[in-house]
Amino acid sequence: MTVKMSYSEAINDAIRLAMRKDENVILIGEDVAGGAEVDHLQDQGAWGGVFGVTKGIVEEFGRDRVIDTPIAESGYMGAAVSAAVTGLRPISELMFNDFIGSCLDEVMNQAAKFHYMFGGKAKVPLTIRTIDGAGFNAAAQHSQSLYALFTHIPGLKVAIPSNPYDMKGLLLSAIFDDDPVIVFEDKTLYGTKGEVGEGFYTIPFGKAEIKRSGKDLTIVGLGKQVNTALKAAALLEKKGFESEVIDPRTLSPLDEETIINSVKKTGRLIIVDEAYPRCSAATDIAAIVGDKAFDYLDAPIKRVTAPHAPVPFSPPLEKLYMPSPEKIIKAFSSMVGARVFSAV
Amino acid sequence: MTVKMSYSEAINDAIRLAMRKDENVILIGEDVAGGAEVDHLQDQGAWGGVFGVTKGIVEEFGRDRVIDTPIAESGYMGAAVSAAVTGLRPISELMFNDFIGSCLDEVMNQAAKFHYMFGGKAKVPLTIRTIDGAGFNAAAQHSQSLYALFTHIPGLKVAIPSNPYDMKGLLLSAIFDDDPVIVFEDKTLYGTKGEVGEGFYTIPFGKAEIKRSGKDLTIVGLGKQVNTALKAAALLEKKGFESEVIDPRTLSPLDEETIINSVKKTGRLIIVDEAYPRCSAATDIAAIVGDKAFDYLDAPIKRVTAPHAPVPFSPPLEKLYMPSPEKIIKAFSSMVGARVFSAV
Amino acid sequence: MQMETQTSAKDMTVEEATWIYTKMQEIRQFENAVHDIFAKGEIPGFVHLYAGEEAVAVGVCAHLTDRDSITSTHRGHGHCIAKGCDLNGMMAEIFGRATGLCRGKGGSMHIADVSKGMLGANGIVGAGLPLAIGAGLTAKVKKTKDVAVCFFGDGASNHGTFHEAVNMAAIWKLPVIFVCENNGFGEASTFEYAAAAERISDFAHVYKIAGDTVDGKDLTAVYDAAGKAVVRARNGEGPTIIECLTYRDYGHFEGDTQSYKDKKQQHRAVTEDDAILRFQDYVKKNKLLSEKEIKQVDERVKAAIKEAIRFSEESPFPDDKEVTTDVYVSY
Amino acid sequence: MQMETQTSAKDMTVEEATWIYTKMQEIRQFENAVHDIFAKGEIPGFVHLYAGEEAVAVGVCAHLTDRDSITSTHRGHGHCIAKGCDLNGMMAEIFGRATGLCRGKGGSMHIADVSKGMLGANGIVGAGLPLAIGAGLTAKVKKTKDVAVCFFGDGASNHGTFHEAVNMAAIWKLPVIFVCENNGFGEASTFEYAAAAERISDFAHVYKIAGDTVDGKDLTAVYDAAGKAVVRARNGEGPTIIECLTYRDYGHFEGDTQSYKDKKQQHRAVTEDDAILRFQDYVKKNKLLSEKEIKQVDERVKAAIKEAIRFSEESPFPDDKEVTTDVYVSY
Ligand SMILES: Cc1ncc(C[n+]2csc(CCOP(=O)(O)OP(=O)(O)O)c2C)c(N)n1
Ligand SMILES: Cc1ncc(C[n+]2csc(CCOP(=O)(O)OP(=O)(O)O)c2C)c(N)n1
Ligand SMILES: [Mg+2]
Ligand SMILES: [Mg+2]
Repeated sequence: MTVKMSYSEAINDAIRLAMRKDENVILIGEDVAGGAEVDHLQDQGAWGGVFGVTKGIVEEFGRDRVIDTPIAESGYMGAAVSAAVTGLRPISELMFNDFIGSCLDEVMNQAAKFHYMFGGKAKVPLTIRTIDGAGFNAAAQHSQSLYALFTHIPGLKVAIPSNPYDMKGLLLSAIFDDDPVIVFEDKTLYGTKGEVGEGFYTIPFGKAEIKRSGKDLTIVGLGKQVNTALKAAALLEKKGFESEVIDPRTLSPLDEETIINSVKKTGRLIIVDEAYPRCSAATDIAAIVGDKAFDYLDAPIKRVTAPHAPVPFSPPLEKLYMPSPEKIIKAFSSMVGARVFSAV
Repeated sequence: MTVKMSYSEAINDAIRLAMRKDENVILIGEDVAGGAEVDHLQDQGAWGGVFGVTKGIVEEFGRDRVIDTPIAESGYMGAAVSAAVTGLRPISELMFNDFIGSCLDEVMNQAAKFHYMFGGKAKVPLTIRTIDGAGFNAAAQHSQSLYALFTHIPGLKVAIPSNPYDMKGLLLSAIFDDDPVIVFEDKTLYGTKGEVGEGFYTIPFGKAEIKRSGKDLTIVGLGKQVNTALKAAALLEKKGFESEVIDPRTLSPLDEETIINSVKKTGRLIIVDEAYPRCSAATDIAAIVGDKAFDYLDAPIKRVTAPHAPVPFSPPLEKLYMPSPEKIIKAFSSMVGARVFSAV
Repeated sequence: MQMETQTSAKDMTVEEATWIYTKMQEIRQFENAVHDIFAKGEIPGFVHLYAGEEAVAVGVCAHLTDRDSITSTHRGHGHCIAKGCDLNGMMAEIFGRATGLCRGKGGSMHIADVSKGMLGANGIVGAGLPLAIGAGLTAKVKKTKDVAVCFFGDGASNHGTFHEAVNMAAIWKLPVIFVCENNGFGEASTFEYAAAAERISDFAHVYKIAGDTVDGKDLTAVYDAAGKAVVRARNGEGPTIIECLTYRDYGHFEGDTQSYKDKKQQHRAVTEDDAILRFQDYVKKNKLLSEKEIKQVDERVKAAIKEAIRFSEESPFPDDKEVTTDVYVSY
Repeated sequence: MQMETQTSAKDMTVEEATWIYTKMQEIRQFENAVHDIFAKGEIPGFVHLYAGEEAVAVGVCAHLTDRDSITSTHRGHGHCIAKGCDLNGMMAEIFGRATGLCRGKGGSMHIADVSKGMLGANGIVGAGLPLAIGAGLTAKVKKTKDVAVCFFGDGASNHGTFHEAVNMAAIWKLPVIFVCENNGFGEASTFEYAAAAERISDFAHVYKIAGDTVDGKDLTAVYDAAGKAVVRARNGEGPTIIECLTYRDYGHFEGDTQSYKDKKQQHRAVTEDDAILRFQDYVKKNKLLSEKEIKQVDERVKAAIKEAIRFSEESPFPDDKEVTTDVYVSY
């Protein structure tokens, strides 16, 4: 059974289910409830996060388990890390992923390394929820997509759900995973609706989803760029080319197999990633596939990404900054040769 | 004229030359002098950094320009950023690059973005010196090579000098560059000696150096891994294969041209990088070359890197963790086919 | 302000009072205008308005020249205006136009004008604190008499950067003034909930620097405290914390329902406690400005804001190539 | 310690005194041994020794059980021993052997034993402070009576995490005890230079929590302060800052020439001020242990350290495959 829900509602649903299932699950972050100790809001909360995603959760679970923090990312993120080590399953919200600058140590040097540094004797079942993504005119410090930084760090798992169904399943997997996981919520997707499974379900990490199949081209889209990929695929279809669109769903672990198998079939790969282009998830996938599927490639692997620049504020610039179906098609055209492409 | 100097002495020399040349150059960081306000050390300093690299500099330039800071990376790095904006040319030492967790915001969201966010109207002539590298048994939190994180961020420049000569020239370039630059000092190289130019000279960013030429294989080595690459090249030579070894010297900007031209000649590329393997500088170079030199590749591009794991403490494990000439040769053998390789 | 200022409001000149009142009105009317335009959907992105807190920015910046630096916050319009940023350029920036102070690339949260010593609004809470230290350090190293002012919120006082910065300013005796705009809230959390300290200025005592809490709705109180702090800073006597108790008239950001606000307090803030009304009383009582002169300023400002909007609406968006310019000075 | 402890040293039992003295000796002899072996080049990496500060770790941990947590620093051996970590496992870890507490993968700066509530030495200054908050939070959410202790240095008190953590503990009334080991130095910088505050415990006042500064070379002073703090924490009365004035007998790390130390102060620290000598006096004066019993402990510890070295030297290095195990629980 499925039910129609927004991306944002899917998150709310997942958190509630997890908190009902296991009393060790807590939610912690800045204004995840809001209005703490304000008389008429103490039980009901004020905001439920800046985008209202966690609204109502404090009503159900109370202030002991839904904890508003001071603006002190090192403080509460470090607290979440060791709360995880000592027996809780915290869901810690880093409001915008851009704020990782205030708490990278806790994530990179503490959460990610404890299990290894302590010889396997500590576990850090921590879930970090964070908002990423451009397209909202939120400018350079509130629009980044920094998942590459986290994918670089061994010890972390990284999920980039692109739709409500995946969001719920991946978030539930994250919460009940015994390793630290960071889940990226694209701010422009919150309102997106989709069919979501009822009740509790999980989606395993490291399993990509083939969103549509095709034999001429593989397009891997990261996060909301799956949608850009799908749009490009529809346009290419009109031109007579069949694209296989893959959503990796998690970057760490990465389902190399599904991508490579697809490339073995299509011989061509475009990766669509709105993050910065250098040392990115796009270069990562390109390097892996370029290595492991070398013999099957009919054309160079193309990356359609942001330029090597911060995210601009001005709406027309931000639009130019982002990947687009047109840019994907242009890349494809360069792969098959402009002549072949326009001939069809 | 050149003179024999260690990597560490080359740094000291560069800083002194810069400070003599421009009174706006200051050196700031934790114990960059040491012994502040201790009577007998006030003029002479105690340490000159944990590895003594900046020893004696306070003696020449005084405490006004050689500033020991509290253990407050956000604080002094942020200070260095705006000191740069308001008229100084600070050299800010982040003792170990692993400590970026305490001041990423200042580097990523402030220094890197001001010029862009402010429409080109602010400049940030900041140099960050930091120590990276494994091989010292310094364990997971003091052995990382995090240059990929910085290369990912637009607005930063990234230098990874592999020898005393480059260190001096790149550091001087960095100090007099009007953009924020981070210079990585591999801790295991401090004692390495080499010929260094006398007096003031700079090495331009984005210019790779071909350390040896060859026609069968291109090896790009990052930082001290240039040396591993050279060792592998020497072994391969005995087997009859000629390797071209390239030191990119800076990762941002990256001299794509020199690498691509080499690959066009050799048809084969191995990148040797001791950093983590995912979303790394190795994947970055592989993706770029795989795209732009696709037609010239005779074999998949191989990356010889650390495994996806934190740096282990135990010496034998750390040794296994690192790239080695043997691993490079194994990668090469897989590229030409084990049969071809052992036949020669 | 570029003219010589007084340390105490008692000695305020007509010229100064006019400047101060004008700046307060500019902020208020600018923010009201942005509020209205945002509601109509014509301004993109996140916007945080400064209305209600005018006395803080203006009371402090009255003592500064273009050589002095300020660091700011996500709620930066007021600081920009008080520090002398051009209204047209500011409004155009918020509209994302090529004529904006940052050529449209920064937006509301990143307005800056380094030539005026305004080192940028900042989207990162707490980030301005260390930045102020750097400006103070430059003044110290270059032996100028410039000062650096750091505006920050009550919420930011819980961020580690506050303490790192204050400690550094204290041990180095830097000419830095920490101006806390304690408006009672960090987003939807009250200061009382989020901070254990009773008063943020209490930390001054531990750091062995000067510090005080003043009525941030009272221009003269802020003016006096800042005046003293600036003199101390210029004389090499080190940093000061000034905690200004204030209130924001609008929500945390545009779109906030503000359910967490106490209705009575909100009402008082915009009526009897209002900084502009109180300063009007003050200048009238002290015969600095007449009712008529006040009205004239109001009208002048009204025209200026109208002009800023017109200017912005008619300005072009940035050229396409601007997406990738200004990433580096050279690359 | 696993036995019931007293809140005041006045009521200390023989059993307790024996445990305390043994732990202090274990730390001292362990560190002396590591110092010697390091000098011979048999220990790899960075090593920071705790000798001289024994009264702090032991005086505090005397009041804790395995259910209570501690967070530690780069100078963590003393905390580990006081919290009950196995000496063989510790030494083997420092030697990088498979039998080490972390199977050789952590080393000196990352010794941990979560089963004993020791959440790890830590290579990052200031990192332990927020971590202690998490352990306190777990206790609060799960409604146990466990407490969390955070050991941190005077240098770390200048890091933002100190303030973020103390503030959070204060507003949430967490069972967290902040134990500052003020040994006068952060590396080669003095506390007086790097920190503006006179006393780190002065911050307690502003955060409205309990706080005190004690003679950290006096086991009984630390014991008493910690005893009270633990009772308060277990009773839900919130956090405490205990600043312990102490001294490290060795350099910042092994290899440090220590030019920044005052020779007289150093001499006094290892003679009349020495924590072990002073505790010996105390137990003798209070008839808790005789000279002979003291000697017996010394000998027992000597044998244990010798055994730890033998154990370590004879232990194998980790298996090659360990390079990539334990990165994840599952992947
Ligand atoms: C490091 C960081 N954490 C969180 C935020 C999100 N945020 C933006 S404004 C704000 C509240 C700031 O409160 P305060 O400092 O009191 O300033 P005010 O909004 O009241 O002017 C928060 C939490 C941020 N921008 N940066
Ligand atoms: C974030 C960070 N900054 C700097 C360092 C380098 N460092 C290691 S120990 C130390 C001094 C710590 O001083 P203190 O907190 O007083 O502890 P002590 O060494 O005196 O025990 C420094 C600066 C570090 N490990 N982590
Ligand atoms: Mg506020
Ligand atoms: Mg210390």
